[in-house]
Amino acid sequence: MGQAEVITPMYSSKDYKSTVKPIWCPGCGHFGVESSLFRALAHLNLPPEQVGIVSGIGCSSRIPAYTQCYGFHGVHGRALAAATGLKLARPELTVVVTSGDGDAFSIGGNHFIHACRRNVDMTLLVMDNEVYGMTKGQPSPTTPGDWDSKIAPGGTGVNPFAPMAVALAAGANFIARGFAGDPNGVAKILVEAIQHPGLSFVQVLSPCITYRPEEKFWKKTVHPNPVAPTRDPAEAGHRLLSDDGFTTGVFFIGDRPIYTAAVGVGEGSLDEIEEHLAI
Amino acid sequence: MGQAEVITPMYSSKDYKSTVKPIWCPGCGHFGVESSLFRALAHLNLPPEQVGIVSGIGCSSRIPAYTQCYGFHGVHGRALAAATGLKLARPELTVVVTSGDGDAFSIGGNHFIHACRRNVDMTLLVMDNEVYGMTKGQPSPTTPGDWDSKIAPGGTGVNPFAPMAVALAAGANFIARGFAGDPNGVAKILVEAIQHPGLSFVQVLSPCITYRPEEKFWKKTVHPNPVAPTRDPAEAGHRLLSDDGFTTGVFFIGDRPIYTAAVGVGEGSLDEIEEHLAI
Amino acid sequence: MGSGGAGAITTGSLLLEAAGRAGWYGLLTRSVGPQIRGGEALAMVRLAPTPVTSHGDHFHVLLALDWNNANRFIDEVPLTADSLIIADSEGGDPPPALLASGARLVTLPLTDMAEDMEGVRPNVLALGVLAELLGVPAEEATQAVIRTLGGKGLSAAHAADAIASGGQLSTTFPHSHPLAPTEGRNGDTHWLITGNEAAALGALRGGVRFAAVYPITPATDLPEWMAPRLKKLGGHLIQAEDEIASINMVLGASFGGAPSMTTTSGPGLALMAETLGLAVAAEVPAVIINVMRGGPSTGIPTKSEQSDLNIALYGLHGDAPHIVLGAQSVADCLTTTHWAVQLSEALQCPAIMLSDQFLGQAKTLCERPEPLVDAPPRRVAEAGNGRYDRYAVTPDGISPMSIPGTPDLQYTADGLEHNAHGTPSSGAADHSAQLDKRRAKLELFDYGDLWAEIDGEGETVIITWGSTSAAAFEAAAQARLAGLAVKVIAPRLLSPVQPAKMAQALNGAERALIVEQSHSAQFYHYLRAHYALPDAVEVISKPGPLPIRPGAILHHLLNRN
Amino acid sequence: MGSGGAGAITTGSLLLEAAGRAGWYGLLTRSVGPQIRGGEALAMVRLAPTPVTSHGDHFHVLLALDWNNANRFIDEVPLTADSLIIADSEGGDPPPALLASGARLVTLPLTDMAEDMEGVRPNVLALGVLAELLGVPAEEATQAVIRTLGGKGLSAAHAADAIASGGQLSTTFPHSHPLAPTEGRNGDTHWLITGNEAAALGALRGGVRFAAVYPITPATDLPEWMAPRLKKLGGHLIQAEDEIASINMVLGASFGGAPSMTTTSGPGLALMAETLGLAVAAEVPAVIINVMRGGPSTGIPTKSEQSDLNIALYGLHGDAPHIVLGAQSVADCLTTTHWAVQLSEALQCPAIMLSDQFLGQAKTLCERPEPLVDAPPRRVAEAGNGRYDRYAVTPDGISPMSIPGTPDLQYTADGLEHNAHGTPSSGAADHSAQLDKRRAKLELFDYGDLWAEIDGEGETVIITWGSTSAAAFEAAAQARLAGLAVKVIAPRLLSPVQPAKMAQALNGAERALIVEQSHSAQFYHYLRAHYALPDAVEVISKPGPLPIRPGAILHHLLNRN
Ligand SMILES: Cc1ncc(C[n+]2csc(CCOP(=O)(O)OP(=O)(O)O)c2C)c(N)n1
Ligand SMILES: Cc1ncc(C[n+]2csc(CCOP(=O)(O)OP(=O)(O)O)c2C)c(N)n1
Ligand code: SF4
Ligand code: SF4
Ligand SMILES: [Mg+2]
Ligand SMILES: [Mg+2]
Repeated sequence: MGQAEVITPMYSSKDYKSTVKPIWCPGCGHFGVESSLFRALAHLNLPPEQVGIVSGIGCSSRIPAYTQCYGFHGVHGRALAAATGLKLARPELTVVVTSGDGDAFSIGGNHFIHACRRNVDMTLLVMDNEVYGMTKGQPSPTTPGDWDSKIAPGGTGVNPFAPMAVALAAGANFIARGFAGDPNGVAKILVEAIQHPGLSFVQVLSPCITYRPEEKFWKKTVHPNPVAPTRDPAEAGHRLLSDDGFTTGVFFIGDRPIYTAAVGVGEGSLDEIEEHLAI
Repeated sequence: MGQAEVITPMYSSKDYKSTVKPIWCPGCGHFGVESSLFRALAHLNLPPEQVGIVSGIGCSSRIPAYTQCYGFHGVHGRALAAATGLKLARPELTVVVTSGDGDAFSIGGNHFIHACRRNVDMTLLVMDNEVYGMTKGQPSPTTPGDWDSKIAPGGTGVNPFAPMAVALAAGANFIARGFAGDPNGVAKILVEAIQHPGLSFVQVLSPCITYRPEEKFWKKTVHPNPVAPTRDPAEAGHRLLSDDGFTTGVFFIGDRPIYTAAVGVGEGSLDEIEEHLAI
Repeated sequence: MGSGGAGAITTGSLLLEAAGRAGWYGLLTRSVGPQIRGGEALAMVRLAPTPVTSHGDHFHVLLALDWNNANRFIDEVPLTADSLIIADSEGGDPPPALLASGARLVTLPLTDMAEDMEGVRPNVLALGVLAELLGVPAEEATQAVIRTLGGKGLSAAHAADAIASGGQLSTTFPHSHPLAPTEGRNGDTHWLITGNEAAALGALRGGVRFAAVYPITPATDLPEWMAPRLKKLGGHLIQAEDEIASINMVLGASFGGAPSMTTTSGPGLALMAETLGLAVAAEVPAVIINVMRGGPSTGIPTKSEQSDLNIALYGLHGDAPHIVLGAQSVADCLTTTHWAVQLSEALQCPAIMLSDQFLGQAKTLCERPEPLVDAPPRRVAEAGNGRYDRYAVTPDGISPMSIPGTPDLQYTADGLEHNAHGTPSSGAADHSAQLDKRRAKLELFDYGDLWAEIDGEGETVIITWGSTSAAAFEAAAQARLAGLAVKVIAPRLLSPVQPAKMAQALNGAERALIVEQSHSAQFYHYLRAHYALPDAVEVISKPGPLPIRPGAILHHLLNRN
Repeated sequence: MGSGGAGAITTGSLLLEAAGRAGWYGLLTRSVGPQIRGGEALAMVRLAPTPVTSHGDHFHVLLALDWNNANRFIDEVPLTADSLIIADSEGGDPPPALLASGARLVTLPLTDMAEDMEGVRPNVLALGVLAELLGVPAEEATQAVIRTLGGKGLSAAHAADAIASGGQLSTTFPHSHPLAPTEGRNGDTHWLITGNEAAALGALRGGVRFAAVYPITPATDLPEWMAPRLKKLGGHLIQAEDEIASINMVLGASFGGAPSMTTTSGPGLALMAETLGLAVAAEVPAVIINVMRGGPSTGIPTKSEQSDLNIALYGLHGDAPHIVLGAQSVADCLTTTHWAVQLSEALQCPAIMLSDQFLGQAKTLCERPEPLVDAPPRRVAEAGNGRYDRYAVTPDGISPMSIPGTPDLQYTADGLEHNAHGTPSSGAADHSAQLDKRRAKLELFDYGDLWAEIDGEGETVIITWGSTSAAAFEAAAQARLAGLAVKVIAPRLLSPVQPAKMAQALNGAERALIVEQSHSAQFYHYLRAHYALPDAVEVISKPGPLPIRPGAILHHLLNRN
């Protein structure tokens, strides 16, 4: 964990905060997540200019501009792909993807499973409010099937899926869940996630108080993982597929092979390549 | 299983075969899979015109035109989405999606996990040859990370993922694996898959003898599932995440909620709707 | 206008409804910030005794519940020296730029008064002020308040009191902005509807029974309105995992025989482009309603612009002729969408119907649009004997389509180039034949008079499209009063092009003024590419979000430069 | 030609290589069926003492290893009465349509003879026949065979024997098709390369060090060639899960500071459209090589067409100005891609480089293309103090870009409309300012002479682009011999448009002939939309897969209708 090394803290949370005012509704869970991220970065003592925050589109995905890091606010659902390019081109940067349940699991689902599979060293932080906040209240892949909404009156009838189980099956190397109402807990998990090699997936339950006001009561529903994280995918699979979705903590810490191929200096030259074309 | 009911067979395999000559290489595993599909349909005594075969693009995805069923040969990776529309619009049809490991798991990965989650009553048959055949030999999500190819010299270094585990985590309701070299076994699994309600996922190991000639030896590698299929996702998760990828048989038979909302006759009228607009 | 939550939009809606009940026509558009909640909001209302499709050059009355962030809206609310500004005396100071117009400012103690009235918020009092000012009967205003806010703790008696007190307030200052009198309304056919609702209804009228969508501003309220209604009609709306899924679901359902559609906005349309090509090649009907917003990229989601024209026309790879339509008013969203379904089904071709944030989210008081004459449905293949050629080359280019379930007519819909039967073919002759066929069916079809709205006569012609048309019609009318004969041509059918019809419409034209809301003059270049225009061509082409107003067009017409 | 596996393509390649070694220039294109293996195949070779960029109007010699499925290729192999057909006597009967040309047929016992020679297949004998016939030294043919087939069980001695025996065979019949003599080659600069390889090399020369791709015919061999070479140079090529991922990876890497690119073909380009808009709005450089194939939809993956022009130009939603280039020959794929990287980096804008199946998969013997002059690299922001405005409006529209890692210059690249700093804004003024800036940087840049290849003078002007240009240049040369002065303008820079340069190039032109390989005349309409063309405009616009040949253009030029 982050406390193993003793370092002189050079940065505090506020060094990661920009002057742009969030457009979030007062009381939105995303405020808490943002502050956890800042705490984690400060704890890790990372210079803001060495951190790349990459996102898609959604209330949650607005985070990059609210930070003093390098930010990439791309298109809806594709943050993981952009982050992969960034990390491969600039392996020395710390890359964090900030996303929402719609952005990461719905339109971004393909990049989600393939980023887990590829296992590039970066952290995916999904602020899961089980709803599309930014487009004003439609069901996401994690929304309960009986949640009534305008677009799906009476509910979609579709079972929500378990993102952590999907991430595990797809190949993620670190899997954890936090709750926005516990910023210290989330910060701690994020420190561990960022430090762990490979693709770390952190799902943070982050209430949307506007379209899912009932989520205010999540603070009563969440409960800590009673058992220690496992390194065995099969065991983790068993646990995550029987989980209720409200357990917080670290579930899986893997040592799966990491995609390291990176842009650097090669030992060949263009002239050599061209010479081979002459006949 | 298919033998529970005694029916007078009206159709034989050849009733499902069109006159279009496959473009496949002699010896391709897909020939066997095609014949298994025809056997299964004949066994189920389904009138060819009541069957919709939907595919994307790839050698495997060429199947629709080789059948006497209604076929939809769409764009690369999107067959499951098209099939979802077809099944919802025409619930009485039997809908089978025929796909490849590239089509279903790479570009089509998002529809794969969401079709599993949504659980519409149809069957996904993936001819997995652990390679892109049609584009002449690039690695797919199931290709071993050390397989040398032009586009990834020395291998991708990426762990292949386990499609059955992903399907389970995402919500599929029936999960099985077959081997193209055992057409009867595959036919039997397909009969069961088509009959089981919800999204049935059948992965068939189907050698690409042109770009992965070593797959000819799969017939020595495959081995049957020693234990009976389970109905418990957690147990199935444990098993699938410790599987070697060459076990054949049925792994999971679920009773997850099925997406049934379908196009039919409603009890309202357009006039009623219009009346509400008058002020 | 006012801060989010102050009730500006509600006030505007109530006023619109009250006026509508009393027989006026009207239009309400809104401007909001990017915030989900708590941002600022502006409702713009225009009322008249005849149908209203656009805003004018300036507003007569501006009501401010407060002045927080009012600066953001200044450009959207042009005032003149004749205008009246009514502000809550607790609302802070008006931005100097607004007063520079010379408009008269009246401050009223709305907040103070509301404090003493149970369940009454200042915006209800404001509604009373406005109703009295404009001549909208207090009774209708009261009823509107009761219907909308009754459930929220406001009693009927208090509502009536509040409206009356507001009315009283307006006697405390001189004013002269009554509406022109109305002849009253026909209760059955006087509708209150938004453009997105109208488009949804047009689709239902056209027979759409399956929709697959992915939410995106400013299109989302269309499927939200449609979902329960489609259900009532025995149809189904599904929220897909992304736009690529939604358009593919649409094709699957349509292949299955159900008229089907999706809705989206620019970024989503871009994602659908590949599959739209499949619809063209495999000849599968599909309707795509694209509610345009500011671009490029994720752009300005909450604001209007006409800049998705290029992608709608040209955004498919290969030679992929298809149908593109543009709706011209809130009510026309209904007609144009209905027509889109008819054309798509008849021509077995995807039809993109372009609306925009302005139309889609505007609320209008209009006459119930008449349904279109029923069109011949999709040409369906009858069970026959012998080989069924799905893509047979026919004289009109349309080949009968077999519906799954029909015996003996099985075929495979294929996006690979194919022969007449449908079998993939890479031969030059098959490619040519099918390209010719797919073009011919669109070219040979008779689109009748719906292809364009044409108004007036004159050697000066305005050519415009979509939501900009209303301002052009109004400018032309004003130009005529000023002695300049102006004709307006506003094509509803953008693709396929109609050279013969346009040539006829342009007959005698000497000067053309192209008007559109895009930065790169997309419509102008499209016209140039495909039509013979008069020698003198001028262009008004501005990006969103500010609308192009009639006065700007009139000014251009009269001040030839 | 011959069945798949008979070795037709190999024969062609060996002939090309042998001729190249002896100093000739040449071009080899291939035509194959959709089968992965076992289909039929045709290699078309043109050789000359000067550089060759297109095929002629007909072929002088046709060699058939067998006649199976030869019917499919008839349209692609025009012959005349002067042509010679050489066929294996075991290969069956030639299609009557071929003989109708009047060409002379000679059958040779290739299969019979090969049976007696160890490790020798009939196609090696055929190569011997062709070498002798054309005057290509037997020694070079033998060497080519040894290099290519040596590993496959053919000894050097047997190879030499086979070539000699083939040569012998050609003395058994009269013939007269020797190549015009060559002056020999310069060993260092005489290259054998395909268009896809050339494009990859152009990217490497331009500094590309990161590529993310998804396989698609006919682009795949480009990244396949590039991957190991990129690795050597310290770069990396990654195969993404789909095209949307690949273009987003490219933007991420480019945002990180690495010149980056992707490759695709029509269907993949369609999928990238949304993210290309992001590259425009967020001003991130990116190069997209699109190797066109027959469309629409999945179309004809193995055949050539110029029909992705529209989507490349207009396929982005909103007003999204960007760079589009077209390569004109196999060798020009190198130059144009190199330039694409330079422009994209300099202008912080995505550049789409259009190639096609014809160019991409053709193999050419050419002079090593000279590298372009080094261009100024991406304008990078220097660490400074005070507020860093990533999207500052500058005189030339280009604002310095900060590279992650640089202290004090952090910013967020944003696809939402933004102010100069980069903060999202929905204000009209910010929108206008940024739209103006993004257009201005492309308009104000000086593209120099590379914008177009211009050849000849005359009142008759051919305007063409891409792979069709070579046929146009050849037709113009022939027209000049026939006494008609013809100028050819072939823009390499398709977007942004260059009205001043084009006007100058068209100065004095009275008649324009537009030549392109698309069904709907995409290039013609684009020219019409943006340029002032002469009054008399004619169009040759044909879909693929058959190439437009010089003779067809010449015929049109001389027989004005
Ligand atoms: C291609 C595309 N499709 C749709 C949208 C509209 N859109 C914006 S945000 C969003 C969903 C956001 O949900 P989530 O990721 O859960 O974030 P939240 O707002 O809940 O934090 C959607 C559908 C878009 N911007 N682009
Ligand atoms: C949008 C798009 N991208 C890429 C392609 C090229 N492509 C065709 S098939 C294929 C892969 C097929 O692999 P798989 O699904 O495993 O089928 P197989 O040929 O191995 O049976 C690819 C990448 C395409 N047709 N369309
Ligand atoms: S809508 Fe929901 S998710 Fe979005 S800012 Fe408001 S509370 Fe947060
Ligand atoms: S390339 Fe492979 S998958 Fe394709 S037909 Fe040949 S053997 Fe089968
Ligand atoms: Mg959410
Ligand atoms: Mg495969």
